[in-house]
Amino acid sequence: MSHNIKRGVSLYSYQEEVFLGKLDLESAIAASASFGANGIEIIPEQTFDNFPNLTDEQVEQWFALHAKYGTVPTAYDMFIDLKRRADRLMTLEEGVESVHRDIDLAARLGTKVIRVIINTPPEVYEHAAPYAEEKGIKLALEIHAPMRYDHRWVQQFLEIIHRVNSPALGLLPDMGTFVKIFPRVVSDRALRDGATPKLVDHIIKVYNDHPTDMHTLTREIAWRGGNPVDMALATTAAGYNWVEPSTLIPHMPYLFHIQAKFYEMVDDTHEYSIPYDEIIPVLIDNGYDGYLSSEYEGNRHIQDVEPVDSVEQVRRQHAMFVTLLGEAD
Amino acid sequence: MSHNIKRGVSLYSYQEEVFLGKLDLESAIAASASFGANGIEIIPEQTFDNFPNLTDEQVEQWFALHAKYGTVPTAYDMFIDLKRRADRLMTLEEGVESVHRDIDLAARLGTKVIRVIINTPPEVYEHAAPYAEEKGIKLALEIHAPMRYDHRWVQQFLEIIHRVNSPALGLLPDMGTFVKIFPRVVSDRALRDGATPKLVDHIIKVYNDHPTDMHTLTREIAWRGGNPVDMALATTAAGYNWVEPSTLIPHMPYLFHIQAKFYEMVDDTHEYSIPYDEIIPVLIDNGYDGYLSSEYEGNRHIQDVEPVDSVEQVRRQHAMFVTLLGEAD
Amino acid sequence: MFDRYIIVDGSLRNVGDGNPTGYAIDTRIGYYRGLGLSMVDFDLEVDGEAVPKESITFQVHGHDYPADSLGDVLDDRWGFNEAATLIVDHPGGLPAGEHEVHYRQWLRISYLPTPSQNDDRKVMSVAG
Amino acid sequence: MFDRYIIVDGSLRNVGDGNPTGYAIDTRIGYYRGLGLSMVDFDLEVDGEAVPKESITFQVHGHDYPADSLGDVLDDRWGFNEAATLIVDHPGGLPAGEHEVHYRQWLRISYLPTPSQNDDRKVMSVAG
Ligand SMILES: [Mn+2]
Ligand SMILES: [Mn+2]
Repeated sequence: MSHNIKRGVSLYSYQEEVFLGKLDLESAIAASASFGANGIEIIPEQTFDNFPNLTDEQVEQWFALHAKYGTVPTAYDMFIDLKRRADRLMTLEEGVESVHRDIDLAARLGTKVIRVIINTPPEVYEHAAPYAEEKGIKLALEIHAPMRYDHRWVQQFLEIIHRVNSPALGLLPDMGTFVKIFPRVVSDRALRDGATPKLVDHIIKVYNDHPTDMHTLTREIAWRGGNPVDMALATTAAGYNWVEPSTLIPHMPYLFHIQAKFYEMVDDTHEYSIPYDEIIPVLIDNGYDGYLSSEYEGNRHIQDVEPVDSVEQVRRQHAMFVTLLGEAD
Repeated sequence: MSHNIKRGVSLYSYQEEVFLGKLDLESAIAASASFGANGIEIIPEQTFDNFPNLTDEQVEQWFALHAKYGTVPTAYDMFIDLKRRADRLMTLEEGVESVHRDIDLAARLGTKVIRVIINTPPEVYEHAAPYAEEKGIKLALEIHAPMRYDHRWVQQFLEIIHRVNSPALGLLPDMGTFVKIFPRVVSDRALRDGATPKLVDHIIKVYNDHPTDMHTLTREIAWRGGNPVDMALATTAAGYNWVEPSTLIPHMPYLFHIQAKFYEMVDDTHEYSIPYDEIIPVLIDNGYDGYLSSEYEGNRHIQDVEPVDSVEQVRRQHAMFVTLLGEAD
Repeated sequence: MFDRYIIVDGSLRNVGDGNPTGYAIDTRIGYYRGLGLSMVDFDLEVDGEAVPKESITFQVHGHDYPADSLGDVLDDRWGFNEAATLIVDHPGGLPAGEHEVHYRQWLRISYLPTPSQNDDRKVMSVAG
Repeated sequence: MFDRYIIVDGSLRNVGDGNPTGYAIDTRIGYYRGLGLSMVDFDLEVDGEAVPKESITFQVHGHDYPADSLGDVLDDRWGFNEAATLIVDHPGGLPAGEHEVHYRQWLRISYLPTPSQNDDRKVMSVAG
């Protein structure tokens, strides 16, 4: 079946090497281009230490790099610092102002989609729509685990999207909502940190059954004699989520971008916990035409035992995408 | 329909007045007898400061009080201090020894049922069975919210009960597994402690819908701008539970005793959150023939604004039981 | 569940005749049953200053225990109906007048994933 | 996510020529983006002793802030790629040799219910 799904990468994926000075913006873009991840998603607050005061030179350099490597800007990951002040939350006006700032910066950086972080107040999202529409920018709410598509919190945004019916309002699914198998890099790290092997096995088994009583798991692990590392792992498990990929179908008209979260590419064909071979056919069959933007999150779980090689991990994910998208045919 | 359900009370109900010196063992028993709560459940570690070294005089006085007021001992609430030592958990042997101690004391106190607290290791429960059987004591695992009857932790005990098939092994449902409506005394206390009214309303509404994603509620409340009191209330909500009363039916042959948990008797006919009018018919229709033993737990939620009147609360619950059990007919 | 009651109201007093050797308060267990002493821990502040554990004796039904070694006491319990006295070694005692006492208690309840915490704060007077 | 890297290894040194006025270390933000300074808090221990907040200056891209007033700084950020220097006022500096530095950082991340905590501990040498 023909499709128009494009491949890309979020610079989030390379955070370890960028932090350690092993990669800079140019080498990160160059590496991505080398395996065809041509759509570049950026976290301006990570890339630019002088955020939000980007200079014209920085913006010119950004476009120059895309010209040099044949890549294009895709999404802009925004944050909203509601707790900027210790004594009170941002007001609605301050929240809208923060999003307007991001819309302006997104326009300068040529990113057509803004990833709206999930803790954004729905009323801020709605009030920012007119300016986004005026600037030709799309505000895409990130659906992030453990929240499900039918969750009360997410429903508030869906109600706005359907009611306002603006071309600027839509969604950005993070594929972390499709963690079918507990990530092995996470449980292995817990074992190295002192978790109890039989309780780790139990947590994995419980998670993989996707029960409806995840709120009891930490208590259960305590009763089974769990130590603090075991209990922390149980709490972590309640932060992952699995729903059937078909859950995406009713939302297809509103999907502006996808963050292809992953924890461990075992080889060029297989992510350990997220079944992309079940997800991608749903995207193809239902006409998704945006990016699959790699979001590697394994680094923090392996950095204690091995040098993190984020580029290799992203390369493997793209090798898998090439196959699943039929680009090899 | 005829039945053989008996009424009683756990002395747990009177903890506030006993702590404050307003009730002692005799006045607590006398009050209970006055409204026909004739089966007395005891927490020896609450009633006897010299636990576990009860003197013969104390035991004689216990029976003398029952003779005087026409009451009978029912259940003995045991605890197992697995974390007695900071550096390690109790071993299996120590655990069994602890339960044997309780079996001996239960035999002295004439309580035929021991409430086995839910964090008891299943292997301890199983290993203690022969001695309990020898002494004519029943070990009844308390099924306590938020654990459900089909929960992995509870299933371990059901497997033992079915496999060992000893008359000493069974269950003790705490009616806190049937909290259909969020207890108002709990949310009102949170409001007095500084919770945000609209978030409290939201938590109540979510709880009353009995969703399958209770593990996300604290996070959701944080995103809605919750303060620490709001977040604590969200966490508390995940500790309550509702399942259909019919859930009890398959376990009926193993029900040795019931703790009739309650938070607030609004009047003589109605508990605010637990629908006894739905529960008691199930017990009658399926031949339950043990005690309904009041377990009042509202005290801690109202003690900041009004004097706690546990006796009146228990009296009202028994007025309701009289009606629902058809004793008034 | 008994936070508000764990400092016995009005119990603050100097101890030692004539020339006080310290002061004392009475405390209660903030749980609905007694507990073995090895599962009890606490700290005490008077007028905003932490009282060193080494200077406190925990006294219950006539037995004295150094407060910093309660964790080792496997053969005694603090009953539900018992007040335990904290006797602080503080030559001269407290000056007459009002003092704020802040008492926090941690109980290692096997049923719970983390220790149960109780917290009480009371202003009490020491006689002149 | 970057706990193990938030103290810049080998960065402990005395400051001030000849007669040191104190010492300094370089620190990094333990998060995957920069953050406004009002959302950053930390504490520092050297050789097991807490370093008073009042004696610390937080320096980032050439700007100096008293460490105990970071919470008020609404117009500056700590970048993802930036080291911030903690300059401790400590006349005479640290003695030559090895010192253990324990640095904890709390970041008030709006997305999370409670502050994100980072914790790093490194033994570093001060030249004689
Ligand atoms: Mn994401
Ligand atoms: Mn109970």
